[in-house]
Amino acid sequence: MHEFLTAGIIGISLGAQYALLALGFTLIFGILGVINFAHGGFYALGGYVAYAAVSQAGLPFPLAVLAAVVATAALGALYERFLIERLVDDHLATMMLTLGLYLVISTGLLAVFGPQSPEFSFPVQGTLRAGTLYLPLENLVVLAVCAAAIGALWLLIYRTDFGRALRALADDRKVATTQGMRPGLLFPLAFGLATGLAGLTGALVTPILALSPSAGDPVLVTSFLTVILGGLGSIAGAVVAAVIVGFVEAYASVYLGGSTGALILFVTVLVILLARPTGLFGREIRGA
Amino acid sequence: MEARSPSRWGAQEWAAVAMFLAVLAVPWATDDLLVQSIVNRVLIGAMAALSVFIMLRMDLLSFATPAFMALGGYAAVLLTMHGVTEVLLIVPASFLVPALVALPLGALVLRLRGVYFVLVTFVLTEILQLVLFMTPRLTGGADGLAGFPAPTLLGTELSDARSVLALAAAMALLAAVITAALTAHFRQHFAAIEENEVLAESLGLVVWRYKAMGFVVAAGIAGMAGFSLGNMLLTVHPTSFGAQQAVDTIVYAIIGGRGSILGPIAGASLLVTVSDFLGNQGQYAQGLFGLLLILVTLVARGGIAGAVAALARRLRAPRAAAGPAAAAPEAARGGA
Amino acid sequence: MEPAAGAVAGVEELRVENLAKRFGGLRVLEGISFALAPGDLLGVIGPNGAGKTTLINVITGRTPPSGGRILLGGQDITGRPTHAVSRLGVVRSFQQTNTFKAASVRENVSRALRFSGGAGPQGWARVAPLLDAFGLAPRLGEQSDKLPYGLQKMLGLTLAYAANPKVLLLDEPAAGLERSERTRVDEFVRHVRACGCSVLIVEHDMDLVRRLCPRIIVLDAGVVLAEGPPAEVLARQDVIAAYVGADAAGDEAA
Amino acid sequence: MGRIAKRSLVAAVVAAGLTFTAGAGAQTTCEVRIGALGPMSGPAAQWGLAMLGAAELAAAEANARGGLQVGSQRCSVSVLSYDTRYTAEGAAAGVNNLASQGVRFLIGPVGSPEVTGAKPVATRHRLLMFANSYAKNAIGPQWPLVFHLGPGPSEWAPPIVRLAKEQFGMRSVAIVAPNDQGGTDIASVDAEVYRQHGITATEEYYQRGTTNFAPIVTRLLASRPDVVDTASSPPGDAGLIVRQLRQAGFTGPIGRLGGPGTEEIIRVAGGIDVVRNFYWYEVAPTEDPRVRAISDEYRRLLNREPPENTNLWLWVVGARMTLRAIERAGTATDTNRVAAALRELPVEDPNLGRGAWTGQSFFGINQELSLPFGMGMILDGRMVGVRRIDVSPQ
Repeated sequence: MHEFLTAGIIGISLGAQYALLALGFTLIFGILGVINFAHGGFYALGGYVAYAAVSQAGLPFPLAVLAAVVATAALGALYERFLIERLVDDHLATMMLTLGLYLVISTGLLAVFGPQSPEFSFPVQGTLRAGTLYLPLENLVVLAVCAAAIGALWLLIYRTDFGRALRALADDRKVATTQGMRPGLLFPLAFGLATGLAGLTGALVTPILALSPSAGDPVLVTSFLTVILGGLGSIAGAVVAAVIVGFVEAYASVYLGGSTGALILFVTVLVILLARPTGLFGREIRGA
Repeated sequence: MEARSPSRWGAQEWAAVAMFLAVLAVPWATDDLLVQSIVNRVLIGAMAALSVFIMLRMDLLSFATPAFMALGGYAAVLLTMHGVTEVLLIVPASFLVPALVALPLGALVLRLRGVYFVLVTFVLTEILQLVLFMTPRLTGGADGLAGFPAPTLLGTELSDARSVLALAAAMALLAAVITAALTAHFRQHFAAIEENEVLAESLGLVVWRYKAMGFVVAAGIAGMAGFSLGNMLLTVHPTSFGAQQAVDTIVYAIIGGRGSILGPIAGASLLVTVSDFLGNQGQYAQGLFGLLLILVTLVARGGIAGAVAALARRLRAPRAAAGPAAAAPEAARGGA
Repeated sequence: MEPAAGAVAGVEELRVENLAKRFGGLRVLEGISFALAPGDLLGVIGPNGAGKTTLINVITGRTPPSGGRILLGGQDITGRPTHAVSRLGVVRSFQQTNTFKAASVRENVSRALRFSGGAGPQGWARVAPLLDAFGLAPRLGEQSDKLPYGLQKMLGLTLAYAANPKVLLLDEPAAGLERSERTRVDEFVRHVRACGCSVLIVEHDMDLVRRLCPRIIVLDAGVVLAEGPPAEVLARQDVIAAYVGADAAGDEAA
Repeated sequence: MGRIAKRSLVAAVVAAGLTFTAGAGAQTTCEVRIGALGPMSGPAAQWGLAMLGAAELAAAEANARGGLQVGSQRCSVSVLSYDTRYTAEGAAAGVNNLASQGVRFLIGPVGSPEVTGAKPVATRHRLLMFANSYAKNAIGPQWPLVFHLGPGPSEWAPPIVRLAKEQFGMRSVAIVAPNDQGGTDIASVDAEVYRQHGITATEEYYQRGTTNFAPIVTRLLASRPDVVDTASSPPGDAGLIVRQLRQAGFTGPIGRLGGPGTEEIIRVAGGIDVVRNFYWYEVAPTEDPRVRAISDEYRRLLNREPPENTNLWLWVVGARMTLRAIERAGTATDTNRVAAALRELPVEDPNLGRGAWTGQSFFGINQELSLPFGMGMILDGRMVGVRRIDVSPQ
């Protein structure tokens, strides 16, 4: 019972992080039809920018996180505007552009910061305890920020003109464009928003976990799994799937062990995808 | 089945096969271990990239090449460990085992379009790693399999450096012949699927049949590459068949050029050699690959092979004679 | 594989019964029924998002229906894959991206003939008049996506016809064409009907619809709002209201 | 004594420098090339760079003495290196690459996959190889030219477990390691050694690339172990496991029978107070001034900072022994004779002291160069230090 509850708490913490990552990933696909292989790269970059801001520039942690968000969002928006934009309808080309960017980012981080994990710790320490149950405060903070970010994104997408425009572009670019929405402006913004989310997650989570130039590899895999499960392009799907992935990872790892847990996660996703080729929430409409 | 198509081998198919024929002579032409080592790795990289190339002919990007390489490699090595060392048996086995696995698998994953297919092939490679780790009795688990007997050709052991390279060249030649035969024979079908799958289907083309055929053959060729790798390293090891290798083979095919069978060969030749010469700066190879990938995607969609072909065409046809329509279609084919 | 032998004269070619399509909770088509006799021509109109393209997708097996049946010459073809439906004789054209981009005009046509099982001189002979009529005959060697848009569109229609259809489903054949080019659509439709083909045409250009179609159905929000001769139907108040009220961007991509 | 040695060394360096400026190769008629094969880039670069550093130091020492006496010739020693990128293919390619440049002796590689990839190719070219992997099949009778650098877990685990049991009196241990060769090969040996000491041991393997160990920690603690051992988990992972164990309320001692990296573990865990009670295998007696002197010698001879990794101290001995064996065998080409000479060499190093050839009982071949190593301990948040443990010949 104790393990069951503990695994549940861990599952929620994992799910919140995964949700934030998957949201950005799915947003890019939903709106631009682009698979962002560089998503993990932006996560690692966010971590390093925050780390550099704290250790080099001496910024307080919240400002460092902000700096990471701004930097990753700006890089994402510029990369979209000047490179991806030109080939946005060629899915193979955009995959190659983002895969190339990922290789460049991780090599760049390796060259600048070296291969070892730097000393980068979360400013809030301590653990809440209730009997044998526990919740590290840092996880609580991350959970709160993730929830707030997800909420804000939700409002942005469903309650603002910007969000309406993005959704219209996601639904049917041609119609939306004829109605005066400008992909040339909105696409970079959407891309930057998504990479900013990855940077935010990286800045928040890497001080709790580990920061290294290859920190983005597992992130990419998790994002893949989450959005496959949730249905590419579906915002609700990304959140629900992230929670499912978090819980499956937590429970499978606790009860079956690390390797088996990972295998179960992969196979679950594969089976769901084969049964429902568009994921749990994916629509049949977008053929992509 | 369709009536036999008039698709014949073009200059590129013949050139690819001729190149590998020429490589067959390398083991006897030089004793330089470095040259032999690089050539051997180029051959393996080219085979793997050919597998990616076949899928790209149908606009499918596959990250599953290492998974099929592993299937072929482990199958062949397990055969040698059980006393079957004849290459005339184990090379076909290294093709057939992954091909047979690809058949039912293809029925499942080929229903997925575009990006879903990409993501699933990525997941397949991850799953294979876990399966290897979890079957130590059969596959040696994390340790891989080593110390297996050398393959034999009609009783002669192929264990010295020269025969290892010759075997690699022979397998690469076979892979090139199979790839050329498949992609030339179904050139129109593959091109139609690549350019407009929905239209092809609505005109009556049984798209899944060609995709399945391509998938199965690509898996088989990857399997041969896997065995060739195992034979060079004298070990099959899970670290040889991970996501990193998937990225590398895709990079070879794309940078070399996905429009021609010469592309993956050119890409593997160049990039394997470059990473070798980077020596102790090996970490920068990935960054270089990334930059090249971006560059090729933006400015030279046909990759190296496409760029060379365009250049040759420009040199051959003097400016005056080149009508606007004469050169354009072929050149554009490289990218698209 | 040769297409099945032609249907008996006088029997309906295509019959759609109570067709329904839902995406999740979203109702896109509901209770659609109509029939096409050989050589018949039916226009389908409706505001964006009315489900017109979905209707074509469902009939050609691109998306499975949620309910109802599709019969071809009395044979149930519901849920068959697209290539099979095509080889049975139901072929469609597309609004956009309707050719093999990188291939020449000649290759495009030869692919259409080959994929539908009709490669050979007879196939070319059947298509040749259309290529001549649209001015494609002298441009056989050109890459199709380098053609002017209007010609690409006509090539797309020609490809659909090359696949030897009994029923042609045309998805907005005139969309994107200059007004002067639109008569080519008339020409195309006349030619294929003369060869005994039935045609279903989804179109926004009301002039074209009035000109060509003796009978139309109006789709609105997935249901048949009206059916009859164009002059009569287009004068109905509810039809006009549907068009005026449907300004908001719909999901025509469905 | 130390001062005299120092002074003579400086003199030797100056002399060597002069001869080099006077015209390199003027008095040396031949060159012995040794290869450093390991990950020179990427996350494992530290290891490869330490290999390279060790080879360079041994070569510089030999050159400072005026070169190696190989038969009748005086040979200079040079070092070539190759980046394996920590993969089997990279290592195999590296062996080919180095062999093609005339290298007959290899220091490295270090990781299990690399060794698996390098061994057969090195055997094919008959290179002598000093590998440092903890793989269960790192060396063996079928590879007579492959030697093992430093003791493996089968050598160092028993004394450490004995001492840890004396200190903490544990009855059960949970061992956690990644599910690849670098993890499983060490953790399973550790577990066996714990069991031989009457301690119940469970093994838990996680997927390499795991970023959050909270579920693994929950699973580890389900069996209520007295001690958790992080075995050969990479330092970053181990630090995070330590932190999350403490967050989960685990108060027992934590062990690390796997490898160095304690500083990084303390850093990632969040300080020595979090770590509290900790014991680990240290590759060398790091607090022994004579051992530390190797770094000073590196600075003096090569005029730059030595690689950080403490494995340098251990691997230098392997490189020195290889060169000594070449001199004794009187050949720099016949690796069989050099290997025979190496097997006969007593293990005695000016810096690390007396060691022994081991490996017969575990690997079936006595080619494991066992040197004194260390056991580090942190008690109640206080660094107790690294205690020297000597090895005995088999």
